[in-house]
Amino acid sequence: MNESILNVKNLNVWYRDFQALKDVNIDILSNKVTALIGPSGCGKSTMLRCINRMNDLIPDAKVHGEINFNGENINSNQLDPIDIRSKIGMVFQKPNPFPKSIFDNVAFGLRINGFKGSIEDEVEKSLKKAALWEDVKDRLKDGALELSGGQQQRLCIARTLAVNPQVMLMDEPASALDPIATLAIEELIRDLCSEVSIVIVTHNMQQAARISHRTAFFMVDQDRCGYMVEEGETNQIFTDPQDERTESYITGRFS
Amino acid sequence: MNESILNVKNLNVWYRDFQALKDVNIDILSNKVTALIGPSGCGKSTMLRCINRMNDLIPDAKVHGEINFNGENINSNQLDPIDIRSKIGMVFQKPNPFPKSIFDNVAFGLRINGFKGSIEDEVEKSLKKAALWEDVKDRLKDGALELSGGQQQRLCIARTLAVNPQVMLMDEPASALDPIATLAIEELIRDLCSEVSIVIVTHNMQQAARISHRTAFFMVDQDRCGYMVEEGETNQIFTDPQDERTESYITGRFS
Amino acid sequence: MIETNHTFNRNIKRRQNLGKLFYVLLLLFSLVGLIGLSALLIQILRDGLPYLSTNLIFNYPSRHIDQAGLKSALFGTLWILSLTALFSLPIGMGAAIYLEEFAKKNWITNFIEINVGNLAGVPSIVYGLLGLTIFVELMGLGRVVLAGALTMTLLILPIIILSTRESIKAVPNSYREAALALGATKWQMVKGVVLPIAFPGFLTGAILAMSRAIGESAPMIAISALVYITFIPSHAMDRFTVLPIQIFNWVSRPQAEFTGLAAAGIIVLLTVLLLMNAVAVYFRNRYQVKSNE
Amino acid sequence: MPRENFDREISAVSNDLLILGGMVDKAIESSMIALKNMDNQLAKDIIFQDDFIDRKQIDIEERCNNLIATQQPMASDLRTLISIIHIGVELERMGDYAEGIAKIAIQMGKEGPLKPLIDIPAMADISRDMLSKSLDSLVNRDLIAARNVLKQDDEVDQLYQRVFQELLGMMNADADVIKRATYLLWVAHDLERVADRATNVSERVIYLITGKLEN
Amino acid sequence: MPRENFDREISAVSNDLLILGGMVDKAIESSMIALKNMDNQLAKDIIFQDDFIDRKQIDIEERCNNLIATQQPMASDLRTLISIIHIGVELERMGDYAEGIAKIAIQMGKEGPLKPLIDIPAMADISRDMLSKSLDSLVNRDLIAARNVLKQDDEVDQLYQRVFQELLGMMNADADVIKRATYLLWVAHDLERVADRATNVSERVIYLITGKLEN
Amino acid sequence: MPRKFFRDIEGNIFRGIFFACAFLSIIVSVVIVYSLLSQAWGFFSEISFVEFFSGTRWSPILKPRSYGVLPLVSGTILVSMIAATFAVPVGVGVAMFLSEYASERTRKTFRPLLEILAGVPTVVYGYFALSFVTPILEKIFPDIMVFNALSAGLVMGLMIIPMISSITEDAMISVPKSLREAGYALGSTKMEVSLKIVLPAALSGIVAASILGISRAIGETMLVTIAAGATPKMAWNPLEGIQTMTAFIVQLSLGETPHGTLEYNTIFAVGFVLFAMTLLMNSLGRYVVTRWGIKY
Ligand SMILES: Nc1ncnc2c1ncn2[C@@H]1O[C@H](COP(=O)(O)OP(=O)(O)OP(=O)(O)O)[C@@H](O)[C@H]1O
Ligand SMILES: Nc1ncnc2c1ncn2[C@@H]1O[C@H](COP(=O)(O)OP(=O)(O)OP(=O)(O)O)[C@@H](O)[C@H]1O
Ligand SMILES: [Mg+2]
Ligand SMILES: [Mg+2]
Ligand SMILES: O=P([O-])([O-])[O-]
Repeated sequence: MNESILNVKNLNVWYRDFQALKDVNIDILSNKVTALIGPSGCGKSTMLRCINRMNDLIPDAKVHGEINFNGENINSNQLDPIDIRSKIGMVFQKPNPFPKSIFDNVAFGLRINGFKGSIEDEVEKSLKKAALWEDVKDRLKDGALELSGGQQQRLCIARTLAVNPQVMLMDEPASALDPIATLAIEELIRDLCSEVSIVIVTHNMQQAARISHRTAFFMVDQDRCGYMVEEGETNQIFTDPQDERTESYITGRFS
Repeated sequence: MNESILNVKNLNVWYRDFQALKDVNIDILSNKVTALIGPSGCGKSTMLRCINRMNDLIPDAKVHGEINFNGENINSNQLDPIDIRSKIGMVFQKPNPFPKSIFDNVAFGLRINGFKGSIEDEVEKSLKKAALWEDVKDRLKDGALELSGGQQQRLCIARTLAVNPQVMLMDEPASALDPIATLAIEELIRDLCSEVSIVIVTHNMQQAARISHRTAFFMVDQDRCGYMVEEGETNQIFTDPQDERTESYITGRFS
Repeated sequence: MIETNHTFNRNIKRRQNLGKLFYVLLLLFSLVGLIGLSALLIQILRDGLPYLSTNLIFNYPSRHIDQAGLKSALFGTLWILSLTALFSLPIGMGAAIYLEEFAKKNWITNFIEINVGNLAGVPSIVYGLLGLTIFVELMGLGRVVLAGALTMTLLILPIIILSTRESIKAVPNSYREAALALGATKWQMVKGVVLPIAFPGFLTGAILAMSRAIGESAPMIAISALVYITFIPSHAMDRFTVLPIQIFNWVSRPQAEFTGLAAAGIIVLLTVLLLMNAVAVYFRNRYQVKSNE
Repeated sequence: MPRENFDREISAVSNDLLILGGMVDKAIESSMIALKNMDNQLAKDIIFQDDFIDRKQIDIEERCNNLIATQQPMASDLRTLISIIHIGVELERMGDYAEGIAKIAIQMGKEGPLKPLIDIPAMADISRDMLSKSLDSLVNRDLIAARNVLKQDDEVDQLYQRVFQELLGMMNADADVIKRATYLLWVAHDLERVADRATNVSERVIYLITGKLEN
Repeated sequence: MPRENFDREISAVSNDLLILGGMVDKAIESSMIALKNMDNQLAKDIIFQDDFIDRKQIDIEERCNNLIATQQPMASDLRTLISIIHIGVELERMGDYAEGIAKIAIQMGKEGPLKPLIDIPAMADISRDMLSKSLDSLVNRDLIAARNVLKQDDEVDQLYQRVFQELLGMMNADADVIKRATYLLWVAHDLERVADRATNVSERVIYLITGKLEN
Repeated sequence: MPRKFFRDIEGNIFRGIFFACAFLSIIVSVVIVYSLLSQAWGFFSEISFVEFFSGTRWSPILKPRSYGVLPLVSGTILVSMIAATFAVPVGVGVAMFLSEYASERTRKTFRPLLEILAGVPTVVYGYFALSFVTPILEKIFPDIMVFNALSAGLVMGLMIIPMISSITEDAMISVPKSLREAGYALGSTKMEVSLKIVLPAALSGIVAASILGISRAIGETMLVTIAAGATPKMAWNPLEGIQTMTAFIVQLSLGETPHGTLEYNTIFAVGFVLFAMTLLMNSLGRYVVTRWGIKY
């Protein structure tokens, strides 16, 4: 079970002259939830966006190092980012369904990726996986923006699942939701990891503690450059971290 | 010590036909921190905005019931809302310093309230109370927007303190801040309650638990109308609530 | 585990190439505007530069090409401009403040708002007809500077109201709430917080509205008709002409030389306009308040 | 239903606590048989098994700690976890007493039995009954059942007094039996402690249900 | 410095734990004096005081529960609080043993002393030493000191064996002393338990420092 | 409390003044309608509605007189349609280029340039049409007239491109970045994001921009007066000269027609039709924005 699906080696990221991430080495295990935690600006989002080449969209960003995925280096120029992104999906902080119908939201990814087969069936399957089917099955043609925040976020998850990614990246996916919707999303994430490997960024340490199998803690040095302090089993990190900095961060004594 | 500064009796609030709050009865103790918690839309903000008559600004809002403050009913038409608001200050969710200098931000309230005395001294005093003086004493003339989020929120608190309110209402004052700034604000709130009575709305139950002396739990009924379920010592509410609904909310089993 | 009934035909190469084609198309479209603008400027400069002289600026209109100038039009424009600014800015600002800050949400406010929107879309020539009926005839002012300025005021008032409202709207509501929560009255709030923040935006809006006023000719034609004015208006009740009318006059002449003169006049007009726009851009960049958004 | 995962883990660890209870109960039962039958092998077995009990308790406590650290439990969830930790400790100690009895059984084996055991097995029965009832009251969140266990402790105390007097009398009458009588005294004492621990378990159950700590 | 308030509360409750330790220590000391001097009044006092110990323990545990519920402690904070709860329980039980000794002192008062007490006060001294050392190791987060306490427990066990043999011998020699000797046996047993509890405290301290539960 | 008294007085005075300012706009509207109708009244008391709205010949000054407004309306529509056909696709394309493809810097320089285009006085466009575009068109269509609808329409299109592109660009920019990211994260190419996510989301803005652009074209005066001619006719041939409503009003204003005559009053009748048409278009545009606009 413990084989890794992503293997990050000596990842360094710059925005123009500013180094945002330094020498990150981490293995992302398959079918596990990996949480990235750390203070604001430590490069969690940057790390996530490297993994599916979303950083290509930022002209100033420069990424060095290897991210191996299925034995290929994501950062090599041989690979097409469009291809990578359809295999490594992403869910964002604020629910961002397209202003289309619920159905079209999920179908979008299928269509652009040239899905062969019954789009209806596939949409239904994805919505079921995202635990949204029961809520929306009678109103697939309604606008997605009419859903509640929590439902919207589940729709975004369904939309990502439809493309059948192997990895799902989530950048603070519940921070815009109320506590109840948050808990529902957390349960969903736990359930989904039989389907996909999940990497989640969260500011909420308790959330990381609740839902993840493994946790990586990031910090910034005096130059505001982010680096990874420690990574391990979530239980270990939250009950007996090896590094003092982790300890002081998770006990709220970081300054 | 346990005398109450605000006494709310049978408060009912409507927005047009929609009843947002029903029969709220609560005593706010002086020099204590009272936290209002509850699911989204249960009327916490509404409650807060009743207390300093900010609801006057919403044309559709209708407020019934008594809110006694220093023996007078805030809702009676004899009292001037302008006057009430300078005695019952408010701090908002997102830090909102005026785009003026740090000094002018704090001086604003003094000036409009016709403060007689040394404005410089008063500004300094307020900044000290808000634990911001050391950060800004050398750059009082700089723009307030150059401060960090946490500093901005402390500036907003200083600005409110300058008017010398007896009660300070805070609507999710830390939800826009990062965890570290949040902890700093929390400490500040605890320290301030020797000066003012504080009512704070928060979505974060742990935050309520950490900083408040008393906690009131609100819920919505099937008509989406908010009401207060229970109110009491914070320790009691979070370790042994009397009401089942409180229990299921704080243990995250609310659905 | 991972179902394999997913069959995708991603065809990435083809989609990427299509994208490149699309990009080229958009680039071409964007150049149309630029090409049009440069063609316009080049044409005018080519035609007009030879006729640009001090005569042009310091002489009155004349049938003789070498003596013709636009002194009266230039000063007429200045007269109209100053009077229009004097009338329209305070009124426009006041109306905008009322609508944004004081108006209660009721039918009359609603009506005023819709109305202002519509007025902004009314063709300028219709304002000319209005000025003609009301100021020139009904009020008996005659075809004078004052009538022109009042007409122009009505024409740009909706524009000023709309742009001022935009700049007031751009002031985040949180500032208002903060001020009120400190015990400020509504007027204290408007004066102390909203207006200072909105002012730069208001200023740019005002300048852009005034540049519109410079270029408008149709209503002025309706008001003042096309006449030879060989004097500078000395008071508000003098007759007048303005730059665009003078240019129109020259354009309408059959002789090619007058066309050149028109181009030179256009150069003068555009120069004034560009200057005003530059000032507006300066204000926009200099005083744009960074809010927290 | 939210917090499924958490609920699942709480019930898993509760379950393990009951398994631990079963192990301890078995150990006490066996210790009595070993004592009665002078069964050296069985006694050694009990001593060997105690290690599993210890490890199970540590496992339970660690899992509760993890849940507390990672799941932010509040109110009854927190009381449940804290109670499980405490009850685990009590059970583990009961296991220690069973081990102690087994050790005595081995020692006594060399000396031969003193007299047919009557009151001591009765004590053991009641203690085991208390143990199982207290655990039942935990499972059922049954306040009345938990309070009843407290009353049973008095019975055990009375039996203990009787055994104590009787053995003292025997020692007085016959100096030869002093050593063996003393062994039995320890056994009785240990059983009294077991009952006491079962009482503690019940007290924790009461706390869990009412939220009030009593003593 | 963030979390001042929380830190303040943790150190307040730690302090109260030390106070509780002091109270228990005092109770053990007094129980020995009562025993030695057959001081009925002092013994009654100890029994009366035990109520305060119980209440203090409940207070400490409740405060820790509140802090866990309301402050989301993690890692070492959480271990500290859980350890404080556990140590509080251990201390309270030690208090119970002191109370038990006081009760025996009252009973023995009617019978007169058996012989000058030597080994038993020695046991008491070592146990108290273990108690204070384990609490010191808690305060100083001193792993070595905590481990040393574990070794002292063996000394107590040896003394206990000696007392046991000696008293058994006396009972064998003179049937009249059986009752009084048995009382002293209980006292020795209780002190052994106290030492055992002190060991438990040290184990908790070790857990607190290392994050590992041992048994 | 005297302080409260004074502070309230000050507030109330300003409030009253500001209200008067706002109310002025209603007066202006009333006055517009009044000034148009009062004089058009004189016109319609002599010429029937039916003749005015169904007649196909417009000759109010030269005999034989005829008062069918349709030629003016058709001229107006012809020019506006030419402008829209040219400006809408180009404007939307420009907007998409700026909002989706251009760098921040390009956008920052491009937009003011386009705004200059929007701020150029209309006489200048008239001049440009007449002296630059028409000669070029002559080379392509040798039989084109000097004053023609095509040249005016194209330049009019050029004139409203900035208006269309900037409203469209605003609509596109206000499509949240998060939607684009969502698209990319699903494996879309840039074109797919632009066409399938941004364009539909900004559709209401595009429709509104087009309607408002056309409305502007209908009301535009000097350009058509200078470049499109003064020959009212029901022809749909863009190579011929036509006359628009606005151009007619100018033509008559410039003449020496005495006040109060029927000829003079025609400009108010035509003005009223013009007013009604633009009012309709503007209301439609606003309706589209409020009714179909997507709130994020
Ligand atoms: N596009 C960008 N250009 C320049 N700097 C950037 C850019 N994006 C991020 N940064 C900088 O890189 C650093 C890491 O940013 P990142 O967004 O990855 O942090 P984060 O850990 O996700 O923080 P947060 O918790 O606030 O989301 C920050 O200092 C940030 O200012
Ligand atoms: N101005 C308003 N007009 C109409 N309804 C309103 C208005 N403000 C709030 N409401 C409604 O009143 C109810 C209570 O709103 P309120 O903002 O007080 O909730 P809240 O508890 O503060 O929620 P949250 O935690 O999301 O801030 C909600 O159903 C909301 O939709
Ligand atoms: Mg981030
Ligand atoms: Mg709220
Ligand atoms: O440790 P005890 O079981 O004797 O309390």
